[in-house]
Amino acid sequence: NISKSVSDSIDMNSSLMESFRTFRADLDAHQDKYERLVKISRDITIISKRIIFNLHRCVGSTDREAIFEECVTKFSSISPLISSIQQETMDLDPYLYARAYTNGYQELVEALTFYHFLRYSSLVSYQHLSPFFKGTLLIIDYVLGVLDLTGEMMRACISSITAGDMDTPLQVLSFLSQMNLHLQQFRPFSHKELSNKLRTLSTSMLKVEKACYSLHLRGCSVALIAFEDDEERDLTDMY
Amino acid sequence: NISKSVSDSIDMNSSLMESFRTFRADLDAHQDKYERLVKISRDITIISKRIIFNLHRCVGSTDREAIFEECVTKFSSISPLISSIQQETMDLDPYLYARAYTNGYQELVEALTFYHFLRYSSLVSYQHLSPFFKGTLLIIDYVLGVLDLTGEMMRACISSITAGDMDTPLQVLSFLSQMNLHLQQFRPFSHKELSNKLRTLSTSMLKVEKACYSLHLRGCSVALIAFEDDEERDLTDMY
Amino acid sequence: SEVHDIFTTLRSQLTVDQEVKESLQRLLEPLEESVRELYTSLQAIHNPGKQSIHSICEKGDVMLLTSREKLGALICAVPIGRYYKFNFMWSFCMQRLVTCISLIHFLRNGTLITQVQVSNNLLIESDKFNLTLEDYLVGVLILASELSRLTVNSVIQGDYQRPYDIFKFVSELNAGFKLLHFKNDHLRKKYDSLKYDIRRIEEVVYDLTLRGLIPETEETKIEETQ
Amino acid sequence: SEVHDIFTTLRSQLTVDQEVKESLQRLLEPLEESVRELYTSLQAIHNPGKQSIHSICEKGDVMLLTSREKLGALICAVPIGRYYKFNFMWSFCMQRLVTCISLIHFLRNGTLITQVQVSNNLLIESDKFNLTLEDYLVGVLILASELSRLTVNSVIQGDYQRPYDIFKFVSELNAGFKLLHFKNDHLRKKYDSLKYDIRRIEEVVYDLTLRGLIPETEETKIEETQ
Amino acid sequence: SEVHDIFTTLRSQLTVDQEVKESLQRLLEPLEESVRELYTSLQAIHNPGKQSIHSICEKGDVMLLTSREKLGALICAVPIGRYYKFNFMWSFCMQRLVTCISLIHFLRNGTLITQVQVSNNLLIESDKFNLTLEDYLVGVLILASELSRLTVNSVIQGDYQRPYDIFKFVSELNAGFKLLHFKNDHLRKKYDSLKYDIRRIEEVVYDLTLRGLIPETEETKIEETQ
Amino acid sequence: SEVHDIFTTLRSQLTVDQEVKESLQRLLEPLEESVRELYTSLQAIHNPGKQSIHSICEKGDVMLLTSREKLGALICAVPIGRYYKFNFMWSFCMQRLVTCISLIHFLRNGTLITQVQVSNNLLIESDKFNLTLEDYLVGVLILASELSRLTVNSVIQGDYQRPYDIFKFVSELNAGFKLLHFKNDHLRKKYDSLKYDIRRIEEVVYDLTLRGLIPETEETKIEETQ
Amino acid sequence: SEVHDIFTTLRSQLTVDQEVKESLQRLLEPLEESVRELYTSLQAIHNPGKQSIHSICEKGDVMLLTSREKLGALICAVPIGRYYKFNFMWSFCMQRLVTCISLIHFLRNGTLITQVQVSNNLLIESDKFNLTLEDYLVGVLILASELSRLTVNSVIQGDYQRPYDIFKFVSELNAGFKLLHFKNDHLRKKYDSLKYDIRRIEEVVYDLTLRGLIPETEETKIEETQ
Amino acid sequence: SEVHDIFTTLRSQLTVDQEVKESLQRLLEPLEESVRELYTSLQAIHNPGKQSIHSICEKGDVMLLTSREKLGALICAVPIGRYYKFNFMWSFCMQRLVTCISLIHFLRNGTLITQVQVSNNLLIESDKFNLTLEDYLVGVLILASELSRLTVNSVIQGDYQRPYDIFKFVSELNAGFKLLHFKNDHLRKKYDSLKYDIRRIEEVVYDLTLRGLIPETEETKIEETQ
Ligand SMILES: [Mn+2]
Ligand SMILES: [Mn+2]
Repeated sequence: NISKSVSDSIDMNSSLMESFRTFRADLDAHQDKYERLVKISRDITIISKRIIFNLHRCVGSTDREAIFEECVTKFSSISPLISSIQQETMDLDPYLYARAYTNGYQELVEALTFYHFLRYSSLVSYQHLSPFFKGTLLIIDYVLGVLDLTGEMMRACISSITAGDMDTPLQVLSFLSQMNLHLQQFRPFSHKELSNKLRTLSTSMLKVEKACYSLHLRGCSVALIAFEDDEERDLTDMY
Repeated sequence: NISKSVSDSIDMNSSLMESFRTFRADLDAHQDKYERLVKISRDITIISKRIIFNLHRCVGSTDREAIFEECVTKFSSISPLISSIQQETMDLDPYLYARAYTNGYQELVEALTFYHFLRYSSLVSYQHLSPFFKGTLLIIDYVLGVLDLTGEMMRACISSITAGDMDTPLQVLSFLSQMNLHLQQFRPFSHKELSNKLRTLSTSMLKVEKACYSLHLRGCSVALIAFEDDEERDLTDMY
Repeated sequence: SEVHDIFTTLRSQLTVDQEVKESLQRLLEPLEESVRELYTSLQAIHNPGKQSIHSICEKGDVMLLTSREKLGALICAVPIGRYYKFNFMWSFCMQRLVTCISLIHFLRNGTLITQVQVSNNLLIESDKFNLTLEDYLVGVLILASELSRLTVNSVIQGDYQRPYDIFKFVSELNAGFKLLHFKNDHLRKKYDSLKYDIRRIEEVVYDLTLRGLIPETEETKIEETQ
Repeated sequence: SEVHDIFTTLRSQLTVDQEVKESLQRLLEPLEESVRELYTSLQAIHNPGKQSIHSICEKGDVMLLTSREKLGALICAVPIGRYYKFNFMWSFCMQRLVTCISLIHFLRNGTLITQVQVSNNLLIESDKFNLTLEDYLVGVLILASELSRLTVNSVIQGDYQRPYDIFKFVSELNAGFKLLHFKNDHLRKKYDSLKYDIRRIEEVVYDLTLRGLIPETEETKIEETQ
Repeated sequence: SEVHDIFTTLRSQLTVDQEVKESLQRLLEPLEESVRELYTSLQAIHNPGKQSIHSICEKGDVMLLTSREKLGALICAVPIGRYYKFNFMWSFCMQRLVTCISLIHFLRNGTLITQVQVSNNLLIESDKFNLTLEDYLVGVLILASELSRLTVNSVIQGDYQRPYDIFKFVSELNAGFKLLHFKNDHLRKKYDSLKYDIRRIEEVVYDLTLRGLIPETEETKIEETQ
Repeated sequence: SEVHDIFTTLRSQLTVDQEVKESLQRLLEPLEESVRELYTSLQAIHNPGKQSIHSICEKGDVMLLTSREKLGALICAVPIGRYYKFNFMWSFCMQRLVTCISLIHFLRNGTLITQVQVSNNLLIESDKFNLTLEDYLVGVLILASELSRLTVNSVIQGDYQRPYDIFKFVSELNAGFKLLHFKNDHLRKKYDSLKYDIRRIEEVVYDLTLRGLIPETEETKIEETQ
Repeated sequence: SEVHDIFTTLRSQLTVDQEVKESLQRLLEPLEESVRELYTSLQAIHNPGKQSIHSICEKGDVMLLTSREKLGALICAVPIGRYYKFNFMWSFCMQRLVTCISLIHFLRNGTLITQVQVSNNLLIESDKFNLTLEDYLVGVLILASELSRLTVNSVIQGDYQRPYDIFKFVSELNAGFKLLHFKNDHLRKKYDSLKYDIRRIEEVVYDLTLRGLIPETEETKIEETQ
Repeated sequence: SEVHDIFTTLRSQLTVDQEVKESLQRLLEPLEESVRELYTSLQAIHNPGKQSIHSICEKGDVMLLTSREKLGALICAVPIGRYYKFNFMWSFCMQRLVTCISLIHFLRNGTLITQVQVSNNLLIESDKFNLTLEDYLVGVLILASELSRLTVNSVIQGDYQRPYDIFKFVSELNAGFKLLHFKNDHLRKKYDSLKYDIRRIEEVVYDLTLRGLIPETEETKIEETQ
């Protein structure tokens, strides 16, 4: 039987087989590293998500500082995870394993920028965030994280109106409209995740506009009251 | 400002707030456990996949036993992972976290049944596998794993022909056609994953039939040779 | 053959599962019917006509008897230790029940009924059947949505007190929900809508304040509701 | 404003990326063109007419000069440390190159060219550009597919030796691949097709054996090919 | 051959079927055209300008003459006993007709036209063609949607009475629909939109009530509704 | 109110409709079960083991008794004149029945069973229930698919006559279908699969012819078909 | 060989075609870039900050110079008689241009710019290149969407006149579109969005009317529109 | 109003466009019918029975008369300068015509008919209507597919010469297509199928060669092809 005799004659110690054994080791090592990075990424995601929920408690709260301090502690608990990623990917092309931890990084960028926005009313730049990531943060992950931030800003805008905070909504409107104008110009870059998130940004933008619209109209009811002229009263103390 | 005064008057230590604090703890604990189980499941998946690749080396190999022994060692390395799952889910409704580790379990069932099929030419039953899973294996995961097994059987069937093994293909054909007849009757159960895998089984079945068909025809070429009658020779030693 | 035996066993096991599911489905339908009727009858709060809120609640109590009975039958049929295999089937129903029971409770007491109280009300024995936390929370979020609509309709009916009570109550609920961490799931989506509900309520309260339509003893009343 | 500055910076960075990508694309096109021509010219082995396999290989060598040059231009343009950001762009091209180079190598030497040899052949400097293992392996699997087709065409052309050589070679390749663990990806799918390729080759060899069309010195020749 | 004969018979059967369908399609097109025109002309209620609602309805009556005639031609062509084989074709058209007819009826009488009255209006002979219950209900749900939009536009035009009338009518419709129990289908989805329509109407009535823009005799009227 | 009365009437109408549908559904389920069993048992032709084709057909006959009975019960429940309102429910089931009956018929007689014969076999009284042309044709197309698979399995079992018989039969079927002209619909899509089935059968016949595995009297037989 | 000659001819034909397409693509990219910038700069109307609408329009005029120039270059490259072979390439771009030009026109004059005026504005010579009717209509529908959003943002900026102007204009547009009859295509889908846009504008006008925020001369103006 | 006038003009434009399209559609249908019949009648080559290939071709010639006439009527109706606006409508039809005409031509002459010859055959005046290069190429690729199937059926019918002729012809076609360079489009996808067709043909020729079923003068013939 020719098949049998050929397969029996294969030298399992040939240089060809040796190189395939090396390939096996390489492929396995790659896969193992990828798995380890995915696990770290999932850990980062879950902590970041919780930080974001905590931060929403700031809206209308009298004790913002306590919440911020709590967040700072949680952020520092993420630091060792980033160190692990840094060690795993050290001296490697940063794009080689980027897909393994992009989810975690985006969520973390979202948490960090949201924290910064609520505490300092400003957007933290890529350059400022980069050290926290020990240089492992890609620009695209920063952009995607900031796009997620706009969703949280929108939520904060809606809540703040209810909480009697009349400044935050207009601040968010101004921030979002600037970001929107800039980000929408990113469109030509063909990147599926980016396009999806840009679409969500447009929706958030419209929600914030609608909220500011009714906030504005409520002020204008003064005019209506005057018009109705049966309920004249001094409304100045209402604001 | 009424909003402000209402939100300020909220008692953060009311029983309502207390119960929400309990809810938070419960939700977080649930999520954390789920994450731990997902990680274990991913570990099981990767080891099982590698075992399956190793097992394919049996086809046409002269040293099947060595491969089997290697697999047995790898299987025992999975045992502690199953213990972890067992401990995490002990005293809980088995369906509560089943979704977290179904992928890993299906892959492991696939590996175990494939090992058993190659070594003992038989299908190992749910009852026989269950102890290895320390009672944590759901029937549906067994069924889904066995469906994946049929794909590996098909691959083994194709390879074995080349390797000059003339028995395995017909054995696989017989196994698969029995399994197919039985499994296709599961169709009415509306279960998306099950339906998808049943469709794949049909495809595998057709591939195995095609392989056995050409194996049969090659035998029949004898007739052709006779028909051509210019190349009469004793072909008995060819088998 | 061996394969035949294995699959025959499997099939009979899966068939049993299927039959359990079907029998649960059959028991679920009358429960759904009764919950729908209960829910519909409570909707009368939005347009009560000559009925009082009080009598609508009492009618709700009576209808709850039926739901409780139908639920009891369902609970009996759930196999022990496999609650989570089937609970997606009645999840929607349980959420609606939570909404109805917590609505009646709020209209009477102005407070939030607890998860345990709902379970007791429904006579749920926790060993084989339970009201999941998710269903309780979703039910409560739907309550907030109903109350948001109720503020508008209260004003139409000339009741200027209820909007204040609801605002106070939903504000506290909101503070509670803010403590929680969600995943990107159904619950989170429902929770997002709470922001809009509370904003609508606050707008109504604002409109009333602006027009001096605050009930006289407002400060005191808010105190009392708590 | 601050936001303006941040986004202006981001946009210019992303624009640079985009421009790098476009310039790589422009350099890639002539490479693809030359690889396609190389591949097409090697296809002549299936239907060589009056050309000898030897001359087809030589023609391939000449065409490789162009590919090597176009690849060189591309390599120059790849930014250091960002190889894996763009390598999906030329992945297909590299696989084809591996197939072509390893085909010529096999036809001449009957052996598998190594990953390093291919890199050297293509003058790839490994610090900023490299032939990934995946692309090498996929290229080799496509080689097996070509060889499978070649067994059939060899017989049509009356060459009964080559099928045996190919069978021997692909069997060893197969043994090598069997050592590897794949994920459920493109590579795995290609690897699955190897089973069919080798089966077809084996069938041809079987057909020849059955008809006594084994070249006389078969045992020896197989020995030699290795 | 035998098979040939079988298929020759089948061919003529198939041809007949297709011709029936095509002839129905040809008769449907002018009907659709006329219904579209009717619907468009009724849209004027949202922005009537110098037209009165009264004259818009009268114009609708005239256009209905055409629709009735086109429908008559279609009815003649439907083969007896196979109404349900084709009715999916004109379902959309019938729903629109119900909306138009019931809208005119509501604007004139403030009441709901019945399924039988619509059938009579359209001169439908029930033995071979009928207005299905589903189409009637969908048509009425679209009516509610139109009326919801009309409340907003009435206020713009300074008419504060119509929103109250619509509020009363749609509240009754809503109570009516709650008597029905839809399985998960097309109708249920349409029915869900009723919830939004009614909330919109409530908001308008809220706005008017809050501002004391209640029509003089409104107190009594609301009383009656309940 | 008036609206209330209208909807009370509609409710009873709707309830009747839904009950009819549910009762049909209840009667359909055992029919589906029996057809599934029949179909599965006929699948044994592909791997008959120790059974003869003859005995598989006989077993099919017995199982058909059950299907026929279950179908009879369903037919009784279909309301007169509304067959086409519900027939989408059992369309799949009827197609499968056509496949099973025509498969048994072909295995015994080598010919195509007609639509009328299938109806008679199933005891369908055509005034209120009928086998639609579409279902008959789809059933026949599935038969062609089964036969295509059977050619391969016949060869595995060493039966070289059956592939030729199937080749002859499906060629005639194909010619028959070409007489029909489908618009772009479900049937057309199914019909496309016939092209693949016939190519597969041609390949098997090719393999057999090439190897001289022509059944003795085949020469004559092929002559006759054409 | 003969076949070889045929394909050599075809190759040169194909190459010419592809080169035309590529050269159009190269000319299209800067046009797209300029239109995107134009569009983005006009978006400032929604949040003008310290800019006046007037200055935003003037900035738009300047940017249009670039677009017009880039379009001119593209037009020159379109081969005569094959406009419709390629126009799908710049369809999106033309729609955006229509939106931008008609937006500036509306903000200045309060009227709809005609298809011919847009063509003239863009210096399109109609013999080899034209603005298709579809692109004009889609561009106008996108304008309606932008204006709908603008009503909301106008109110935020305290401008209560613009919403009324937009209401009047879009109502007329809506009436205009009702004169057209679209088959089921891309345009029809876009047209459906107009319904939502107009409802949104109506809501804003409703809010303003209710609050007495009617611009002084509004009474007369609304009168005239109708 | 002004807007009204603009849309009245647009309406008439739109109507003209739609009427042109509909009239083309009406003229296309009989053409499609005749092409379908032509194609079906040529299918007889796969299973010719007592017909000769020669007579099948002659029958095809007769049927082409009808197609040519129907195409002539269509061509007359295409508006000048807007060919490419509508040509997607008859693209499928033209491809099929190319396949039929080139099949007859190959069966008679063994060569490839040119694009110009097909145009002449169809009496296409190139100024307003033309056979696009894409449609010609797709038609030729479908021809290759038909020929691939024909090799199998030729062997079944005992004709061992035709497979060699087809092998020679399709090899040349394949070499021809390799001269072309398709961008990623519809054509490329079709072209991929050519690879499978040629492999199938190679397998048949392999089977014949292996069994010595080479037609007598084959040696020489193969020589010439290369
Ligand atoms: Mn987020
Ligand atoms: Mn597997």
